[in-house]
Amino acid sequence: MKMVSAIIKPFKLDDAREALSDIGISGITVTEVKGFGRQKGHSELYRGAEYVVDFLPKVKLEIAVDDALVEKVIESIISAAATGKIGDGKIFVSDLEQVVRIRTGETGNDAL
Amino acid sequence: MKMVSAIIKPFKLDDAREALSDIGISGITVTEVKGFGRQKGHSELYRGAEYVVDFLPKVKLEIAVDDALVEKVIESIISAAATGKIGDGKIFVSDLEQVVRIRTGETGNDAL
Amino acid sequence: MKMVSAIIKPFKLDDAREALSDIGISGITVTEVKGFGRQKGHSELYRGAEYVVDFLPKVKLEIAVDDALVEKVIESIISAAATGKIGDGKIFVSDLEQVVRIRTGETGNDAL
Amino acid sequence: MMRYRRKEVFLLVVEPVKKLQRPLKSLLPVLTLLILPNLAFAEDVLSAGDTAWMLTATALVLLMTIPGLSLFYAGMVRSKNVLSVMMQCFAITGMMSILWVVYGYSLAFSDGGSLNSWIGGLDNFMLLNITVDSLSGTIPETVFMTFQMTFFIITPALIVGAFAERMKFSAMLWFMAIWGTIVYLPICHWVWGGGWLSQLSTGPLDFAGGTVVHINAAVAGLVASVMIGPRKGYKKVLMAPHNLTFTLIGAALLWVGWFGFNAGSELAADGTAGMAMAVTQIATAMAALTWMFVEWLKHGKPSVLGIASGAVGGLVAITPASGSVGPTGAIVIGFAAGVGCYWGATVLKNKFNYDDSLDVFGVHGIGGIIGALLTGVFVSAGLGGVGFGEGVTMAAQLGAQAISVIVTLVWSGVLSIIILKVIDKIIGIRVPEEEEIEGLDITSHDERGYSL
Amino acid sequence: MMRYRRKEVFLLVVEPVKKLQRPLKSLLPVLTLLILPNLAFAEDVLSAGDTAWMLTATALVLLMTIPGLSLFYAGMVRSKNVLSVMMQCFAITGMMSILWVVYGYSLAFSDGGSLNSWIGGLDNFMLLNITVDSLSGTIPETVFMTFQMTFFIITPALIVGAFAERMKFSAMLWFMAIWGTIVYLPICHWVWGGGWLSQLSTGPLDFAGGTVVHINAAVAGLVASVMIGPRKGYKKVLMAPHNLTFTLIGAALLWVGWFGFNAGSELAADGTAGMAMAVTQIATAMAALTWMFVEWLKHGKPSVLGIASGAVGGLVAITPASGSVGPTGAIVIGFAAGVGCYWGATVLKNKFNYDDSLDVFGVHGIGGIIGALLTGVFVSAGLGGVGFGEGVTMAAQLGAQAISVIVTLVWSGVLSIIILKVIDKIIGIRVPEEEEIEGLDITSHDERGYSL
Amino acid sequence: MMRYRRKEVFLLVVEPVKKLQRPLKSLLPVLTLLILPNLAFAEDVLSAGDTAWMLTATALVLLMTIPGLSLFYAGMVRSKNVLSVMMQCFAITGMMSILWVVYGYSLAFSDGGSLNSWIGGLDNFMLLNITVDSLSGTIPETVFMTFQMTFFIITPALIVGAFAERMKFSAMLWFMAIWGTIVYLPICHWVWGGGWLSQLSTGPLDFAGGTVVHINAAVAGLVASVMIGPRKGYKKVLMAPHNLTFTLIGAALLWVGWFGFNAGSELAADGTAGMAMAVTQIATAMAALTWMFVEWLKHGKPSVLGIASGAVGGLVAITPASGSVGPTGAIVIGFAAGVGCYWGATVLKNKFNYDDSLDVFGVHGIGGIIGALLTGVFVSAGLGGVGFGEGVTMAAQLGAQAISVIVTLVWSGVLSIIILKVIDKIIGIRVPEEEEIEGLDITSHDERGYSL
Ligand SMILES: Nc1ncnc2c1ncn2[C@@H]1O[C@H](COP(=O)(O)OP(=O)(O)O)[C@@H](O)[C@H]1O
Ligand SMILES: Nc1ncnc2c1ncn2[C@@H]1O[C@H](COP(=O)(O)OP(=O)(O)O)[C@@H](O)[C@H]1O
Ligand SMILES: Nc1ncnc2c1ncn2[C@@H]1O[C@H](COP(=O)(O)OP(=O)(O)O)[C@@H](O)[C@H]1O
Repeated sequence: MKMVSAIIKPFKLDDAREALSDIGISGITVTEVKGFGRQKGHSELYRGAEYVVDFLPKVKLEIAVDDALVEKVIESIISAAATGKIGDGKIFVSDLEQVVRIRTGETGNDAL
Repeated sequence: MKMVSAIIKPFKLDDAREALSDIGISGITVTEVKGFGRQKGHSELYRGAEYVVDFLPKVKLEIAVDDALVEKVIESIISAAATGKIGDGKIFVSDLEQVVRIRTGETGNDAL
Repeated sequence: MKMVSAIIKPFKLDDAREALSDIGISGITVTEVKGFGRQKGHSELYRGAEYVVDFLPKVKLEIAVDDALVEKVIESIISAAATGKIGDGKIFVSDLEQVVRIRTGETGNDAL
Repeated sequence: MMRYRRKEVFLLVVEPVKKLQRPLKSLLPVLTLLILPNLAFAEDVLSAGDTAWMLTATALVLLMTIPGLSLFYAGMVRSKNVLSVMMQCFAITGMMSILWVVYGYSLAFSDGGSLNSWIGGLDNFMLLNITVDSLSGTIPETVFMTFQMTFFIITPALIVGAFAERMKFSAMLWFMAIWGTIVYLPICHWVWGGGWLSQLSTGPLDFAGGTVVHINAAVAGLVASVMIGPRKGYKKVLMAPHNLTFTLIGAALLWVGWFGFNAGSELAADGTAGMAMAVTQIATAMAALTWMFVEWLKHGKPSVLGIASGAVGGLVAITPASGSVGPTGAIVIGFAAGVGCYWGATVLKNKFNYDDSLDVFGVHGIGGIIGALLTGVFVSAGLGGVGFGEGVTMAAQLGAQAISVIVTLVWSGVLSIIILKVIDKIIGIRVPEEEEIEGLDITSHDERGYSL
Repeated sequence: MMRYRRKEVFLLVVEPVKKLQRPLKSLLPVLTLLILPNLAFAEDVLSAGDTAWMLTATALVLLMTIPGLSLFYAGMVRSKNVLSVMMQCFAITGMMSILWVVYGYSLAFSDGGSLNSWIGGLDNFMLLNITVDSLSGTIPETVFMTFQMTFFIITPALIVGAFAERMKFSAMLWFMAIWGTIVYLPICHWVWGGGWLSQLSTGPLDFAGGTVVHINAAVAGLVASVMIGPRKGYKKVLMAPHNLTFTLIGAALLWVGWFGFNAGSELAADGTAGMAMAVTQIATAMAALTWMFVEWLKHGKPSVLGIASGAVGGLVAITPASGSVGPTGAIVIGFAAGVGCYWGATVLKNKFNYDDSLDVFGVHGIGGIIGALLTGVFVSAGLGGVGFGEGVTMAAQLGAQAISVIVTLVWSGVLSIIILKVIDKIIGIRVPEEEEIEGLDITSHDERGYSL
Repeated sequence: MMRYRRKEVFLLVVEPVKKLQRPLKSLLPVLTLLILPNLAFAEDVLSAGDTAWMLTATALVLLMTIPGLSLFYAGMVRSKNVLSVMMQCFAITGMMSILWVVYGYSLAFSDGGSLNSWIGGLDNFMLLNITVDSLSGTIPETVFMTFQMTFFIITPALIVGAFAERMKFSAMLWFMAIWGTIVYLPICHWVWGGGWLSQLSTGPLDFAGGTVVHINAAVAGLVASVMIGPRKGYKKVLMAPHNLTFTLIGAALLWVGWFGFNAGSELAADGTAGMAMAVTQIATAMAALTWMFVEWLKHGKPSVLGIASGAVGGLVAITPASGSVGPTGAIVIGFAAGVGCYWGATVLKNKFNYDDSLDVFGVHGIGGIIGALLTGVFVSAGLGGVGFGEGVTMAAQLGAQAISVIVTLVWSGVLSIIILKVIDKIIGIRVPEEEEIEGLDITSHDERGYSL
């Protein structure tokens, strides 16, 4: 099994989730994160003091999937979350050795 | 070493932490996350507009442990966090290549 | 490629980011987390009821890097984030199988 | 309410006698002879009691806009736009105050000479001729002027809710300045400043501003929300209120401040002010409960947003009625407002599919119309009100109420369309799509609401 | 405070003279002869000054409940229940207002005929017989009625804190409606409406509602918290206030609004009102500081929750005393309240192990009892108060105070138990466990407090 | 404003006549002969109307500090320090109230005998000799005393903003207690209590406290911010306001409450109070707009923090002028304050590089100085003001204004340095570095602001 982590723009979350549903993914864990990258942040101005805020709000999706599904998941995330503008984000894939469903104790693909 | 990540229900956090203490785990990193899964969300109603909110608040525990401890950690999380109701969450295990304690520079098991 | 995750003290975030910039790292994803560890939490007092709050605010940095850079990244995080006091945090390194840039579909080191 | 500053000799004679009656009621038979020769030349006399109340009432109406309305609205938008609505309310407060000083008060309340049926004059341009000693009835004219100013502030501020989360800040300022000038000032003059509506044989009753303030603002809001178009993602993405604690506190402050609005419109601390406060409390309570129970019945749960909206609906509906009706009228008006505004915000809007973000029309428009019409019913002495004017029937009064409603709807509606069209041509009324997505706080004001 | 509407001829004669004295004090020797014949037949005369103050005071007391108390309480619960407590305060405001109009005012303040020692009558059912011109003393009866209504609102709202985070919303409404009717209205009538407590040879002093409002609510809260049982996880999981900024702002608004509560209870803008405001300020300041320093001494740090709680305790304790004591009394009462309420909220509760979520009994019960008793001491002229009644000793007065405390404790305590038992039988008083865990905002109201 | 309690026979005679004029204006010619013999022996007479207003004004000024200023400041600090500033404001409210009762009022307003040019006496120590019936002009002395108390509260509370996020709580309390005693009380006595400044041949005009309150606090704040040193990370790390919604609501409550501050300083509900309210509204609106537009021009976007700061700057600047100038003066003063305070907060501070965390000097200092000086100009009858005193030229008046400004700057500045030095020696004025990093909420008060 693999863990696919995607950092995307917050307002694309709904689209991404729908796209993943469409390919049969029902489990996702979402985290609000801040991203530093090529995309420039905004500046905030408080009584003449200008702060360049270079972190940007992003969301991270984590999806544990069977190896066979990784490519489909990546594609569907890209199709949903890409705007073509800088800052669209990244997808990271890493190996998962074990998955357990807490409720039942099931493991492996059954637990997804 | 392994990284054990567990997504559990927020009100089980204290129980889980205690259970982990009991087996000698002293370091945990906790993140507030939102989960999509089989468990259905609630609906919110604002001036006649009903929104089905299908993300649910969850917490993610990340515990870096020596390989030998992985099973015990999984068991103790299950025992603490399982309610038997849908949405209890998952445990993910992946490999950790390296751990460093920032304060001392110690690495590997010493750093845990 | 590797994923370097560092749990550090929040007020060290700026220093760490600058240190990473200095060695050419431009992409970082930051998450606010709570840490349990050796460092003791504070106590809060509400109408005579004292709560020992043993989670502490920390930030997690995630940096995907080429294998060759891992050591430099670890060093620069240590140099920026270490205060020598308990609770400085940990660095975890794990393997990344794949990285994709959503905007362009580039993969691997090109995507970083 | 008689807001027209009394200038005729007749009133000058009658007024002091009326006021004198209070401390001197029982002295009158004895003293009348002594007093009368003097009174014939007397000016209005200041009442410290009335002045005390009107100073307070003015502060209370300001409390309605900032912080009340700001919080009420701020809580309902998404967190990325929270500052933008508060900023709009605050900037409107500043701008309308200055316009009022420069020409607003004069055009609304000074004598317009031959044009007086339509608009006031420029005698009080820059508040000229208003001194520390000027009186308006029994209170200093400065107090009357400032009290009325707070109405000129809150009316445009109400409109903000209709186009929240997408209007350009500069366009908003231009719109409010122009709308205030060519829509509000004339209507205010017609109803309270001695203009044509107040001179009809059966004059419409609008004690504290059901038409001038609420219907007026609501139509402008409706027009603006339609012309600007719905928010991006409307009906597709979650646009839940980001902070209902603010909305409830805002509603609470509106409720408290509204005592100044309604009971203050009597311009005196007397029995009518007392009854105005009582019926305001009653109608508001009733409307809040009604919305709550209707929602509970229809959706299974009572909600904070519902009860707060109901309260505001009740406040709106009792506004025109507050000097004319009694407790029974207040209960019925509150009930009707609860049902009506609920319908306005949940059914009507969905049927016509406009995006009146915070239901300005659903609450202030529907509530205002219900209140204006029912005033014509419950003013009846038989129903506990103060009674119709000499020789006026309920039908005639209802007709007058309907006229004032329709006039306001048309005048405000048509002119709002024109103003917005012009502004849109020249500078555009809507922010670019990316700015709407990122949120107006950062893009229009370089600030964020919260960094908790 | 004399809240009983004066109807006897004697008073009708005296009152106008008293009021006339103000503007005419120095005229009196000269004019008395001229005036007296008229006065013999005179009715009460409206004072614009008194009316101005009472309109304001009414607004201030409403400010205490919404937004004040709502914020104070809202900040102390966990974030998943923030809306539920605010909703409860708001719904109570609506419901009690209507009950007051329908029968509350009448049962509390109208003449109960042969039953008058126990309860008022139905002359003012639906506010019948109250017109724009009705007076109560020197103010419109509508104002008196609305002012008293705000007391009928805040008293049940105070109870909410005791069972916060676990009571069923519907059961809460039923409880408040019944409790208000069979507990509050009689006690209010006994103390302020001419009932038996006010007719004792040595009547208990309760200027602004130490017993009627605070002890009354506190006992009901204590009973409810015990009968409903502790919150799930009580004393095991962290139940820290989720937003102390709200709690402090709520306390601040309570403080400001309490001027209307206490100084308004004089029903006039005079020296007694002035002194009531002064001692309110003094006692509150003293109690806030005292709690702060006690906590600092005992726990090493002064806290926001502590100083805010102390302030509220001081406000409670000075309430019954505010028309009777002087600055010295206020300082001592404030000090005693600071210490006493601290003990009530931190020691007493833990000893008996009930879960009075927001310390309604610890603050309002203990504070109310301290205030009621010390009023009997510091009313003494020797201690700066206005002095005991003709022939009354301190012991006698203390006895009267104790009687009123005990009567309230017993009456409210026993009836609260019965009411809750009945409601629990019929619809249940507590939400199901899963709803409590998920939080009442979502489960009872389908809403979330914040989406920041 | 004449705050000095009138005790001379002359005033005792004149005052009642003036007040009597209101209800009896037209009776006077007839009645004068009858009245005069009595008046010669008359005392002050209570006016219910004036009292009603002053009770309200007192509540409004308390509203300024808690919750107004607390929220205004709280929103501007970082979230880890939000409780600490609110706690400071609240604790100051408690402490200054008690000090005022014990000796403050007496030293400021009672007769100091041979020392009266410098300081009052101890006749009212512990409020001795103030009873329910004591009058101060036409209002109860208790009301005058409490009204003045709220000024003694807000002045030190303003200082808090200058050293926010780093001062030790205990040191803060000591500083405020001593500063209030040796800095505020004398200046207050000099200006309002009959001291030397008020006895100059051309007395400085300070209607509501531009020098006594604002400049005074601002200098102390400036001194404190310099002596304590900048916050750790100042100008390097992001110190953005953590909750601008609070700041805006705080500014709104300050605005509303300031009506009590300025119009209340007339101590009566009359034409001057009315004009004071009007010019307050006008200057504030103008200053808010001015800051907004200046920022818009210079930085491309108008901001919430900017408009709120501008409003407060306008409120400060109109304070000394509010009883003397007319609408034109208000507009100019508002404009000057908008520009000046903007410059103070954004340019001046950066030039001298001190860390006045929340710009107490930039807003209250600069605004106060602008207001004090321009009062000397716009009091001119030709410019719409009430006119200069008999034989006073604009130059002379400006001189007097300058003197009062300089005296305040020097007195407050020098003494603040000394007080802080002493406290620093004995207990230290700054928290340890780790506590500053972790935040004062947890480290000084064992609490957290939010757990959302
Ligand atoms: N090397 C990296 N490691 C971890 N996260 C990264 C890395 N590079 C980028 N990111 C994340 O991806 C987001 C988008 O990256 P950015 O460089 O701004 O644009 P793009 O994805 O178009 O290349 C960043 O805000 C950050 O959260
Ligand atoms: N494939 C997955 N990848 C990542 N997280 C998942 C996945 N499936 C479930 N989760 C997480 O686990 C939580 C619980 O899953 P759910 O399907 O609701 O119930 P259960 O754990 O009982 O099967 C979800 O809310 C989500 O956060
Ligand atoms: N085994 C672990 N797994 C995951 N996170 C850990 C682990 N041990 C420590 N941490 C994280 O590192 C932080 C610092 O650890 P702590 O033991 O307090 O101090 P130190 O880093 O100096 O050893 C913790 O707050 C926690 O977030």
